[in-house]
Amino acid sequence: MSLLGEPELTEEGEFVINIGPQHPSTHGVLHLKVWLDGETIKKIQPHLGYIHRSIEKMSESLSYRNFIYATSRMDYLSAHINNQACALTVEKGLQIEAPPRAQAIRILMAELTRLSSHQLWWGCTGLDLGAVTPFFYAFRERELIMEIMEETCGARLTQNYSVPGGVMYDVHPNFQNRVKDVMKQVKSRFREYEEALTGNVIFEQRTKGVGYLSAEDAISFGCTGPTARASGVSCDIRKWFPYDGYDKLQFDEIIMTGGDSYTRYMVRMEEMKQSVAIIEQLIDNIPEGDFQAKTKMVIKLPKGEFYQRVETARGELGVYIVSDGAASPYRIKYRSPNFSNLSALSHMATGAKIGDLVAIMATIDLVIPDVDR
Amino acid sequence: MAETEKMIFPAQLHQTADGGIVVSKLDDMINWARSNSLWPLVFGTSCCAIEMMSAADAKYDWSRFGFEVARATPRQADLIIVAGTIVMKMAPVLKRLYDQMPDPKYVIAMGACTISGGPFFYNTYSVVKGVDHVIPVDVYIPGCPPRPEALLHAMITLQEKIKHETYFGKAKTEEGK
Amino acid sequence: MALFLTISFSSIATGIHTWLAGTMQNEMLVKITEMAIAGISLLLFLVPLCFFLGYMERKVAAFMQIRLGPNRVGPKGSLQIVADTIKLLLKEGLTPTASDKFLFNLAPMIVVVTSMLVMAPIAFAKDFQIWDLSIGVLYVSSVSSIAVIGILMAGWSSYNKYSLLGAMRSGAQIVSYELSVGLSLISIVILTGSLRMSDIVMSQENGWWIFKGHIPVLISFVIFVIASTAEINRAPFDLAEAEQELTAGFHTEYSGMKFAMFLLAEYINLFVVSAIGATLFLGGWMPFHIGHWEAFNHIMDFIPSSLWFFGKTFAIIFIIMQFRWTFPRLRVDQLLTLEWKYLLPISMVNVLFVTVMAIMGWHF
Amino acid sequence: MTNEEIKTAVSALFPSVTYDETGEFLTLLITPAEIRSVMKALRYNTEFSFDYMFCLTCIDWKTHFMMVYHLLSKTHRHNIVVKAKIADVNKPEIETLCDIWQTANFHEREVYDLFGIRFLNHPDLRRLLLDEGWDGYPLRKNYVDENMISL
Repeated sequence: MSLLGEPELTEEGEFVINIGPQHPSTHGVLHLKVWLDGETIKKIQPHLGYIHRSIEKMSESLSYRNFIYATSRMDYLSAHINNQACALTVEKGLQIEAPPRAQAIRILMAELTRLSSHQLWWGCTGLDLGAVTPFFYAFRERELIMEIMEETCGARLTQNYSVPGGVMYDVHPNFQNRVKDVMKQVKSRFREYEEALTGNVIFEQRTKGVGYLSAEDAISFGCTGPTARASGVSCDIRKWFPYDGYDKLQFDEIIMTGGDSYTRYMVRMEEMKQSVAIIEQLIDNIPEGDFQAKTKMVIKLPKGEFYQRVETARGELGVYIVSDGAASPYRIKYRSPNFSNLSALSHMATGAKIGDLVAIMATIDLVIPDVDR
Repeated sequence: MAETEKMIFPAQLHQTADGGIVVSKLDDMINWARSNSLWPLVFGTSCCAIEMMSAADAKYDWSRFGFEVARATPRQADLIIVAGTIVMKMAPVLKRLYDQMPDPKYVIAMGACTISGGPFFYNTYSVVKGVDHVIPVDVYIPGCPPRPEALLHAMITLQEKIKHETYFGKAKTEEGK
Repeated sequence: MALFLTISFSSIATGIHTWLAGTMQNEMLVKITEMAIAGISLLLFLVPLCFFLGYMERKVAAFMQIRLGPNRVGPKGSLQIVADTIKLLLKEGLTPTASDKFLFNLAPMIVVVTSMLVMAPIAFAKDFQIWDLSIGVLYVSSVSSIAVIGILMAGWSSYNKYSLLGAMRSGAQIVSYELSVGLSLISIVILTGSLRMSDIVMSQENGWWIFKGHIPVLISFVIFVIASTAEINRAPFDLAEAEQELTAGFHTEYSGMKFAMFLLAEYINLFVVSAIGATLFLGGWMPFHIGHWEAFNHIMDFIPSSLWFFGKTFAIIFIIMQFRWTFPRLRVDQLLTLEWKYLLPISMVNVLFVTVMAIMGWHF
Repeated sequence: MTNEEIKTAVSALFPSVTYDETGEFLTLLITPAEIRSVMKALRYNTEFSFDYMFCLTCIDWKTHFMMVYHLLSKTHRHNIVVKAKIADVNKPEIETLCDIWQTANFHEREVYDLFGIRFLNHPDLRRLLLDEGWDGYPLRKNYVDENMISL
C-alpha cells in the first residue's frame, strides 16, 4: 500500500508510484519513490528513516559495555557479528585481545549467524520472486541454527553474546555435538536448495542480466559484501584485515564477475558452503582456556579514535568510536554495509522493470534497520 | 469459553423425532468466524518481523490456526501485527495503514519496542514510546524479540477476546454478562 | 451415496420436467422455473465447491511446504474456509472516496458472473449438463474473455496506481493467452468435428483424445494447461496481483464481500478451466476406455460418470495448484515473450499437424 | 605505500597539510577550502588511487565540527584518514565530494541531516533519515529535545 493513495501530480505524463514504507518486497520500511514509463523504471528515489532509531545518539550516553546491545537490533540478521565488531573496537581501545577460546567461539557463532542469515535471504529471494516454497525450506534449517543460538546465549535473534574481552559465557557442553549434527544436515540440504531455485528457468530469466553493477561503480558506491564480490571486487574483511584469528583458517573469498542479480545469488550460495567449511575446521579445535579476558568493571577508553571493520553477512561493518576518555563514547558511528549498498540501488535499477526492482532488492539483501540505524 | 472452544462449530444440535435442528446464536457464529480467520497484514519494521516470519514457517506454522493468509494490502487484512519499533516518521504511516483497514480490525503490539519503546526508551529522539500512542492495541507481547510461540499465544489470546464481542452493542465483559 | 451417483441424471431431469408440466400447464412458466432450478442448483453447487477448492489450495500449499496447514477449525481444519467466508461477508466493504463508485462495485460482479456463465455447457456427468448448446466450445472461449473487462474495470475505477498497473498487466496477459487457449481448443474441435460439448465427450468413447491424438494433442494439452493458468491469473502468471510487486494488483482497494467475490471468481475459474481441459482432452465424464476391449470398458463403466469427471478435473486442478507453489513469477515482458514467441507459433504449427492428422484419419 | 611515503607524496603536492599519527591510520588534517583539490589528488593520482571511501562522518567538538573521511585504496591496499576542521559552528559549510566517490552522496546527506553541515554543490541535499520539517540536528552536542527521556 502506498503512503500516498492518491496519484501525485508531477510533470505531465509522469507516473510515480510509492513502493513502501509498507510493502512486501522492501523487507521492512524502505520507501522508494519510483518514476515509471509504463513498466520501465525511469528514476528511483529512496526515502529512508522510517526505522531511524537514533542508535548513534543513544550510544553516546551508554557505557562501553552497554552500547553493544543496541547493535544487535541494527542488522538483526547478523546480530552476533555486530556485537563482535563493537567488542573488538573496545578491545582495540583497551589494547587487549580476547583469549583464543573466546576468539574461536566468536568465529563459530559469527559463521553460524552468516549461515542463518544467508538461509533467510535465500528463502526471501524466492518469496520476492513469487516462489513461496523455498522460504519454508530455508527456515527449516535456519530453525536448527536458531536452536543452537538459543542454547548458547539464550536468545534466538538478538544475542548480545560478545562482550569486551571475549564472550559472555562459555558455550554449552553440548555445543560441539550439536553444531556438527546441524552442519551435517545443512550440507545435505544444499542440493535441495539448488534444485528448488537455482536451476529454475524462470528464476534464471528473472535474475540473469538484471541489475548490473560494474566493479568501478561497486567501489565508488562503497558496496561491500556479496553485492560487491559479485561484481569482481575483492572486499572480504576476513581476508583483507583479519580479526579474531580468521587468518589461521582455510577458506576462499568468493569472487565472481557477472555483476548481475544471478551472480549475487550464486556468491551467497557459495558463501554458505564456505561458512560450513569454516565451522567444520574450527568445531573440533576450540582451544581450552578462558572465555573472557579480565577487564575492569567500568571500561574507560583512552582518548583517541578507534576504527574496527568486520565482515557481516551483508558486507563491511565499520565501528568508529571517538573517545574523550570518559566512560561512554563521545561519538560513535556505524558504517553500515546496507547503507552503501542501498545507495547503488537507483543506479542498478534504472531502466529495469518493476519486477526487476524486486529481484535486485532481493539480491542486495537489504536490512532496513541497518540502513537507518 | 471452554465449551465453545471444544466445539467444532458454535451451534447445538436439538434432537427431534426425525433427526435434529441445529441452533446457533448469531453472535457466536460471527465471533467464531472472525476469531478463526485473522488475516494479518504484511507489516514488519525490524527484528520482530523475523520472528513473525518464523511463526509462519514449518516449525511453528501459524497456518494451523488459519493465520497464514497474510495480505499485503490493508484493505483485506483483519489484524495488524506491529512487529518492530515505530519511529516518528513511521507513526503517521502506521496510523494511515490502520485507517485503511476495514472494520473489524485488531492490533497486536509485538515486542518491547511497540509496548514502550523498549531498548530505545532512553536518550532517543526519534522513537515513539509505545505504539498505543498512535493506534489502539488489543494484545501486547513482551520480549525483544518475542519468541514465535509468544506470537501464537498472543493471537490465540486475541481469538479469546474476539469471542467475547457482540455484533450489536457492547462487549460481553465479566460485569455486563 | 453410491445409489445417488448411479442414478441417471436424465431421468431426474425428465421427472422434474413432467412434474412441472403437469402442475403448471404453461410451457413458458415451466421453462422459467426450470431455469431457476438450474441456476439455484448451480449456486448451491458452487459454494461448497469453492469451500473445497480453498481448503484444497491451503492443504496442497502445506503439503508442498512441509507444513500441516489448517487443522484447528473444524475436523482437520475443514471449516477454515467457512470461517473465512463468513468473516469476509461481515467485514466492512470500503469504497475509496476518489474511486468511480459505480464501476468499482460493478467490477467484481462482472468477474463472478462471467466465470459462472462458463459453467453452462460443462457436462458434470452423463446427461447432466445445464445447457448443451451447439457451439459449446466457442461459447466457453468467448464468454471467458469477458472477465478481463471486469478486471480492467476494477483496476481503473479503484483510483490506485497499483491497481491500474495490475489491470493493465492483466489485460495484456489475458488477451494474449486467449489465442493459445483458443488454438489448443480448436485442435480438439478439428478432431471431433463438433463444437458441442456432448459430442466431444461422446467422440472419446473408445479412448480419450490425449491418448488417441498422438503427440500433437499432447502438445496442445500442455499448451492449454500453461495458457489457461495464465488466463486465470494464477502463479506463476499472477502478474495482475503480484503480491511482491503490486501488493495485491487490481484488487488492492477491494475489501470484504467484494474481495470475496474476486476470490470466488478465482476458484470458479480454476474449476472451469480444469473442467474444460478434462472434457476436451481427458474425456469428461467418459470412463477410461481402450478401443475394443469390451470387458475392460465394461468394468470401467461401473465407476460412476460423475466420479470420472471430478477425478479428472481435480487432477488438473492439483497440477495447476502445484505450479503456484513451485515456480517463481515471470516478469511482464517475459510473460508476453512466452506467449507470442513460443506458445502461439507452436500452437499454430500444432493445429496444422492436427488438421493433417484429422484429414488423413491417423488418429485412433 | 607506507605512511611515510604517503606523507612525503602528499607534502610535495600540498605543503600546508599537517599529519597526525597517533591513531590506527595516518591522518591528514586539512582546511575545508582545499578539500576538493586534496581529495581529487588522493583519488585520481595513480600513486594514491584511494578509490574506496569506506566511511564519512562528522564529529561535533562543540567549538568546531570535524569532518572525517576514511579512505582505502583497493589497488595499493593502504588506508588513510582525512580530517577537515570546520570552524564556523553557526554556518558550517564544506564542498561536496559526490562526484569523486558516489557513496559520498548518501553519507553527506546523512551528515547534513544529523549535524546540519551544508555540502556545497551537492546535487540533492535533503534530509535523509528525519522528516523534512524536523527541528534541529540531533547528533549535535547542543541538541535539546524536550521529549527525550534521559537515564
